[in-house]
Amino acid sequence: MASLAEKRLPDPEDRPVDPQARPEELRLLEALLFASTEPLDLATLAKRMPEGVDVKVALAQLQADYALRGVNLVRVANKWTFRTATDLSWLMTREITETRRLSRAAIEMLAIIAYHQPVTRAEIEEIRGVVTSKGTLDVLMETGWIRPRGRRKTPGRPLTFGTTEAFLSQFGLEVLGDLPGLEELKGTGLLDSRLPTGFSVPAPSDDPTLREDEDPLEADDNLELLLTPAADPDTSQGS
Amino acid sequence: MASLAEKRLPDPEDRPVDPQARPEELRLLEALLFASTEPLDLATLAKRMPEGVDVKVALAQLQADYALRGVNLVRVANKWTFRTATDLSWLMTREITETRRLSRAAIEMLAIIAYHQPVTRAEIEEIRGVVTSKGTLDVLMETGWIRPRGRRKTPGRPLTFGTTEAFLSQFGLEVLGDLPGLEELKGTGLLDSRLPTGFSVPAPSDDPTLREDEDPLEADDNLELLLTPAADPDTSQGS
Amino acid sequence: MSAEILSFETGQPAELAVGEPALVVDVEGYEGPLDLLLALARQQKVDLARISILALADQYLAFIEAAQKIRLELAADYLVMAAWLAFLKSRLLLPEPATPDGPSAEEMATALANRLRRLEAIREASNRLMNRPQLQRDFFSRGDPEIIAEIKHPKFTATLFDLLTAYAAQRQQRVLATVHLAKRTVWSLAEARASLERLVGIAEEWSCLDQYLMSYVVDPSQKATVFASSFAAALELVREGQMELNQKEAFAPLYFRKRPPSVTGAAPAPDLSVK
Repeated sequence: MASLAEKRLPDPEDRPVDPQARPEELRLLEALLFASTEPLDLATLAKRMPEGVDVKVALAQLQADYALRGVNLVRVANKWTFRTATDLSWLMTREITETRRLSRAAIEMLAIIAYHQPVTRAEIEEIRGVVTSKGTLDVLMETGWIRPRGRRKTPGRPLTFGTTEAFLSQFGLEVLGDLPGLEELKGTGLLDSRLPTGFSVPAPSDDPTLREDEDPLEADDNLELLLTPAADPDTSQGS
Repeated sequence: MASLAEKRLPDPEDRPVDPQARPEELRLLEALLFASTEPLDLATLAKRMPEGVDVKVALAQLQADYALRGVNLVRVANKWTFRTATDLSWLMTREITETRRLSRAAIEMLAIIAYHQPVTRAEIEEIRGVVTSKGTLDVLMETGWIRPRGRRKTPGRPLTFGTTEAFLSQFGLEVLGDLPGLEELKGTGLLDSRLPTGFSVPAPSDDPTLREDEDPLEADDNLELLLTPAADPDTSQGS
Repeated sequence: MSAEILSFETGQPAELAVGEPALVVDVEGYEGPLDLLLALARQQKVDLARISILALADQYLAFIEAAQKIRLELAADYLVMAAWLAFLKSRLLLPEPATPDGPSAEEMATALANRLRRLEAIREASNRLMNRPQLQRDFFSRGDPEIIAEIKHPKFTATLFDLLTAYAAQRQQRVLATVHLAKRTVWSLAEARASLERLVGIAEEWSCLDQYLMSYVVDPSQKATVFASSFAAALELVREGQMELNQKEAFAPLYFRKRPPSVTGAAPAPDLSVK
């Protein structure tokens, strides 16, 4: 490797002729992605790039460029962002800003929502065998990792829950299909919420497109109210 | 250059033996600097890095690595941070269009300019019965729907205003003559049918040819200056 | 945990003395009967798919019984599950009726086993999920993102209707305003009376009304209205006995004075030659 003395910063004038100069689109892409707080999707990136650049190819190139670095280019729900390499977490601990510790109930509920989505509160309770406290749902909603996505077309029209992009981002998942152990779960048929286990192997989906048995949320659905015990027969039996 | 297919992400297990693998301290440094919420000084970096790493040398190496990239490692007041390459600063702007409604005063003024063009500011005020604020005229100029077209051959040589092609397209008019006249305005009920005789609505024309009582704008007319109150006798009579 | 003291071979509680410390279980530690069942099932140390539901039912019932012996308050859920398991156990032990009504005992047992497997599977999944590297814990986003400056381009909206309405309203308003200004101003009766009352207060002697009035008329066009209103107001004041009026002949100047306090007879005619 060249010594540092030889690797001095070139003068700006030298850049265009520098043989090491990287393709401009890679410079633009990395600048955009470095600067942004949020992951950026292909369309947004393409809009900011010069005409004629194949952004997909450039992104793949950039991802390869950074694969071995301390900072990697990753994809979350079809959006691109830089993240520090996960193998360096030991070094980064000091950056931690008091991460919230979820209760066991909340963690289980989150997992059920992730693996069974879209799923209703009653179905979550069926799996866990206990009534869910309003507080647990509130805590999960606050994380921004789950969202009510529609209403099941069944009596009572209960809310259906699913995970968000922030969920994928939090757990470093590119797509929901990357959920750990998902394939085994599908294989055992344990993802079917109906008992006894059926023949179909349902796969969780966070596709915002509603399922056939889902209605959209109404514009005036006040979710705050919807989640309160009063509106929820599950907990109205009182404590 | 290797094709993208060949540049797939290596498995994490491959890393240690990958010939491309970068020195670990560079990975650590870039991760730390990337994740930090503020620029870091040498002492802080040294404290976070494993023992025995010459942070200065590593920083110099990292700076060289990034010199040609879209993101550079820069030193600000003896602290280190990544920043977008200065030649790409234009990327760090976002153009957004915001829809604004014209104020009533601006709409009224625009209407008078449309019907009575070429018209001076003093004439507009005569018709409206109120002094026009500079701001209103500025806003109208910003819309691109009006333009100064010449100067009236009267003392003070005030600017004359007319409408533009953008005006026509905004209001869906093929030609200015499509603006409804007196009878049409009465017909639609916008004008009282019992107006006194002698009340007339001009037949508007945006013919760019200057009228007999108009002088052309001079080449060095700085319209920004022309519109300021100081240069405008119309408003010098006080507020 | 109390499960250790339950013998699943016999399905009976192991020898235990009431109040033995091991039995002081915190049922609150379990998240409901299913959680408890799962914990008990794990004691069988076999694949949940091959678990003995009969043995599990016995363990559970023994647990509940033990808890009740020490008067441990149990949530209704636990008792419901106990009743259901007792029912299931009896059906598992009895020969199946020839025409089974609803699911067979075997099916019910399988369903319960599946529920337990599913709960266990989701627990396992949630562990694996939470053990993944997490954002801002194990890997990090850009700590100090750069500010993207926003360049605003205003886009103005206005419709032709707005434009025409504004124009018509404005032109019309100006025309009507001019008409309004041309209207004569009228000296109201009330104004005339108020002025006269002030005058009468100081006019002990006969004074010429016309002369007083003249001082009010700034605008010659108002002369008629001032005269008319004052005359009407004057007649009103006379009728009320506050003042007296005197006129030599038709169209001659009008004289007035404050009515004297004691009226002893007809007032003498003013000496017109004096004034």
